[in-house]
Amino acid sequence: METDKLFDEYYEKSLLQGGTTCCPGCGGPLFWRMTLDALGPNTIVYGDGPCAMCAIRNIKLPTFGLHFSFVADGSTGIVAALAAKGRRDITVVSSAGDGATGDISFGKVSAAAERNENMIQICVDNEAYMNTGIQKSGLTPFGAWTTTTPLGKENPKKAVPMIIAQHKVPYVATVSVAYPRDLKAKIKKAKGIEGFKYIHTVMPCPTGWRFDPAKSVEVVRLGVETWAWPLYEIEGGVLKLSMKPKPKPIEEYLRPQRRFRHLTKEQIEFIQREVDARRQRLLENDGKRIIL
Amino acid sequence: MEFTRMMEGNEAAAWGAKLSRAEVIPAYPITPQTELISHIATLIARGEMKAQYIKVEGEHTAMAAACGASAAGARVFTASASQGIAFMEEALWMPPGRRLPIVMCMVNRALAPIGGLRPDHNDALLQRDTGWIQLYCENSQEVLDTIIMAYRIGEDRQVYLPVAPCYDGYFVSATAIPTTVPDQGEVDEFLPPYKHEMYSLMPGDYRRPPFPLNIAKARYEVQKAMERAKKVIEKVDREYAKRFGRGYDGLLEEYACDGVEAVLVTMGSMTGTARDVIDEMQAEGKPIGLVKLRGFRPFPTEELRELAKKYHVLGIVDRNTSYGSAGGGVVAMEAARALYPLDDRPLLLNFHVGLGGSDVTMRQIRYMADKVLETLETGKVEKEVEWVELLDLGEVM
Amino acid sequence: MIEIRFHGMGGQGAVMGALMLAEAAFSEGKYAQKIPVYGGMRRGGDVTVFLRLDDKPIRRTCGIYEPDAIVVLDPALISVPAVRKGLKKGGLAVLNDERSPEEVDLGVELSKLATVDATGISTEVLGQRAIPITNTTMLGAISKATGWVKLESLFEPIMGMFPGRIGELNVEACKRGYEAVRVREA
Amino acid sequence: MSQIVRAFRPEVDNEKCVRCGNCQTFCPEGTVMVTDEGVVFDYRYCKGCGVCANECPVDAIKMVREA
Repeated sequence: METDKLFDEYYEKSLLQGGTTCCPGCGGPLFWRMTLDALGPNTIVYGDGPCAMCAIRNIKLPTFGLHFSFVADGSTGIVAALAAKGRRDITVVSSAGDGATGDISFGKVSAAAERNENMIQICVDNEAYMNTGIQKSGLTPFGAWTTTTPLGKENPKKAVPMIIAQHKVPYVATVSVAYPRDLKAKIKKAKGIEGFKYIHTVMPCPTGWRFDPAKSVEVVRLGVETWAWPLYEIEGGVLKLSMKPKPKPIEEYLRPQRRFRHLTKEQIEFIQREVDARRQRLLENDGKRIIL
Repeated sequence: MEFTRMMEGNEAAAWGAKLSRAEVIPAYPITPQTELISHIATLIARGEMKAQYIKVEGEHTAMAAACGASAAGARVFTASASQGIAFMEEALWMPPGRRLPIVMCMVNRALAPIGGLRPDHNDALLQRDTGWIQLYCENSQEVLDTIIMAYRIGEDRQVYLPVAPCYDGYFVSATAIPTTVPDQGEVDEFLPPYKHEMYSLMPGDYRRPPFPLNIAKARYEVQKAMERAKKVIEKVDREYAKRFGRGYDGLLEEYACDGVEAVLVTMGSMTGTARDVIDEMQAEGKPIGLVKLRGFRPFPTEELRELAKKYHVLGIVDRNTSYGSAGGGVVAMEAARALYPLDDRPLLLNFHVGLGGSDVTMRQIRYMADKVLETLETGKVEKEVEWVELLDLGEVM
Repeated sequence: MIEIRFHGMGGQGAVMGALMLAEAAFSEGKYAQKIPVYGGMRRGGDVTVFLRLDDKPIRRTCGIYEPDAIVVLDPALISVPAVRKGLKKGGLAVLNDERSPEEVDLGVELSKLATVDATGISTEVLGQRAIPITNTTMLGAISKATGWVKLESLFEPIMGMFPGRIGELNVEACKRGYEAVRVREA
Repeated sequence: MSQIVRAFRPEVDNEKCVRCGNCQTFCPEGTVMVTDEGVVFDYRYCKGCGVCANECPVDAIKMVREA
């Protein structure tokens, strides 16, 4: 078939092989296609375990992974080996999900940041342990249903990008697959910086967030438009908001996701107040140094 | 140039890593391993050693970084002890499964809470099932020599497994004896640069072992590599002896065994003490010999079966415990399995001594040796497992 | 084989002292072995070090319970029973003690008992410290009292351990210990 | 690789299509391509998630039942 040939040629050139094992509508392969486009072929990808990494099996670049609790550590070794061999031309990307980054390997990410390891550490955040069947992580947002928080999570989401920024690393950024140009620009920028770069990406998960897969991109776009997922970068300690959309009500972001459907009016109002307050603080600090 | 001077086990290990030209060293400090990595840090700071020393935040990360670096083509060295090894446990399964020839010194120290800072072997023996080659060293010199050999063994394409030179904390790690440091050029000739035919993470030259579709087969590959390692260990030891004038008889050494019918079997630093006791006893006309178990993984099954043809009683000294086991320490149980298929089995005595890090004294060894001889005479095993330290045999620190 | 036990307080340099003595003996063609027995790396605790000297390689790697000799780096330890425990009849002791050897009784017949005011000498030469570093002074005293090693053989190990000016001062302390030691022979 | 199981498949009305490229940009699997002749899909790998249809600003893509 002519179309098949067309696509085969495309896959041949692409750094991501077609046909991933991810769920329909998963943001994982989308994120990796954009990211690898930005990074180019001289890249080693490290990571294993979390379900967004299903896509990693399709990455045609050198990949290496150990297991779920091994975040930013095997890549530390790869970085050291490259230094020992004098290979300064290769970018090392280290990737993990939200549970690995924020919970079990939080200390490891922190330590790699403190050592300022020369790599791009990526948190692929789908806000719960999805590969094991939707269990709460430290990065699950307030109110979200998971199988271990059947009444909704009681505590707020851990602010990992801000915590990593306080390590005085050269670059921290949040990205979303709904904004490919912004995403690619940030990845490219990170590639050009020496030291520890932290990229936090929202990863729409139709299965765990319980929405129609067709709305994958729409939902995370709404996340940005409602300020549930502000996009920013922190370069040299200075905060810069990537976009300042006119805020839509948070309900527009919550409504399509059935993980939030049990929320009461009061709870939604509470979330709205929290989001508003954070937006306010972000706007106040835009362009300012936020590292203590 | 080769030189000899007083050197502690930990410093000897640092020289071993330096002479082996280890390129990446991720390590986290723990007593009694700390002097090892501070010696390495000093060698690097002085410009005498060229390596990336990663000051990681824990042992789990140390081993993970070791895996990453090894897969990316660097020769890797690290070391840990006791709680550190236990903390690393999850990561320790990675190098054998991924076939990465990392070398890690296990500086034996008792595990908490019932143990001190000094050695017993439970920390390393805890890792007996992970697929690491384990070679137990008696003194500084053997530590240095074994590290160099370890890279040759682990990086042999017949093997591709990680190797752990194990040595007792304090009694080897901080004990200084005259130690010969071989010439770098000689070591370079003995140990060529690291090259892994299964692995390359370099873009453009990417290859790694395929994801195992048949898991049992992949595991059996590791088992076969372990079995092949026996021959490789012996071959490398012979070559080392030929070049450097010091050898260790591969997996096990028979000491003063001419004409004896009973032997003590020891592992680690207590072997040195046992040599003196055995000499004393032979001078008194008592026919007892000594077998030093150097290789615990792979276990020298065939070699032990050979010994069983010559010796009627084996007194196995276990500086470890396995609570609620079939009987005795880990080494005794391994030995029992190795000897079980024989028609004519020797009698097996098992002694627990030096647990939690206490000293193994001459008197204790003498006691055990006497028991072995007594059993040879009576032909009867009075006690299968004996906790020697519970007896009053004089002062023990 | 001579089996020697060093006793000191953490920070006085018992471990290093024993190692320097071992190095000196090794430089004279002897075999030596040093085994320290301490807990953590804390200062102020008591420290025991085992030192063996022999004409052939030393293999045993156990503690020394019946020493041929003891070396005590701090006067406060001399009266501690564990310090003299097991000391062999006809053995030898080198003590950091202001008293003359005639005034000291360790409760066992010794072939030689030597005393030197190592605290005084080290304070004079190296300056006053809460925990006086007495090891190098004791080494000088040991050399004179026992003849295990020549005084000159100690200088290189000392300079190796403490390069520069501090090394020179320690060599000075060592010489002073050599001169000041008083020996009582049986 | 297991076979793709899909209830709906995307189909395009190339008359309506404005060649904006959103479908290609946002297809999670990279199975949509905008060519000179219009939009084409790789049905071998398309999982039928419907993101392309959802992101189409002119409703040129419809999800239709698999035969």
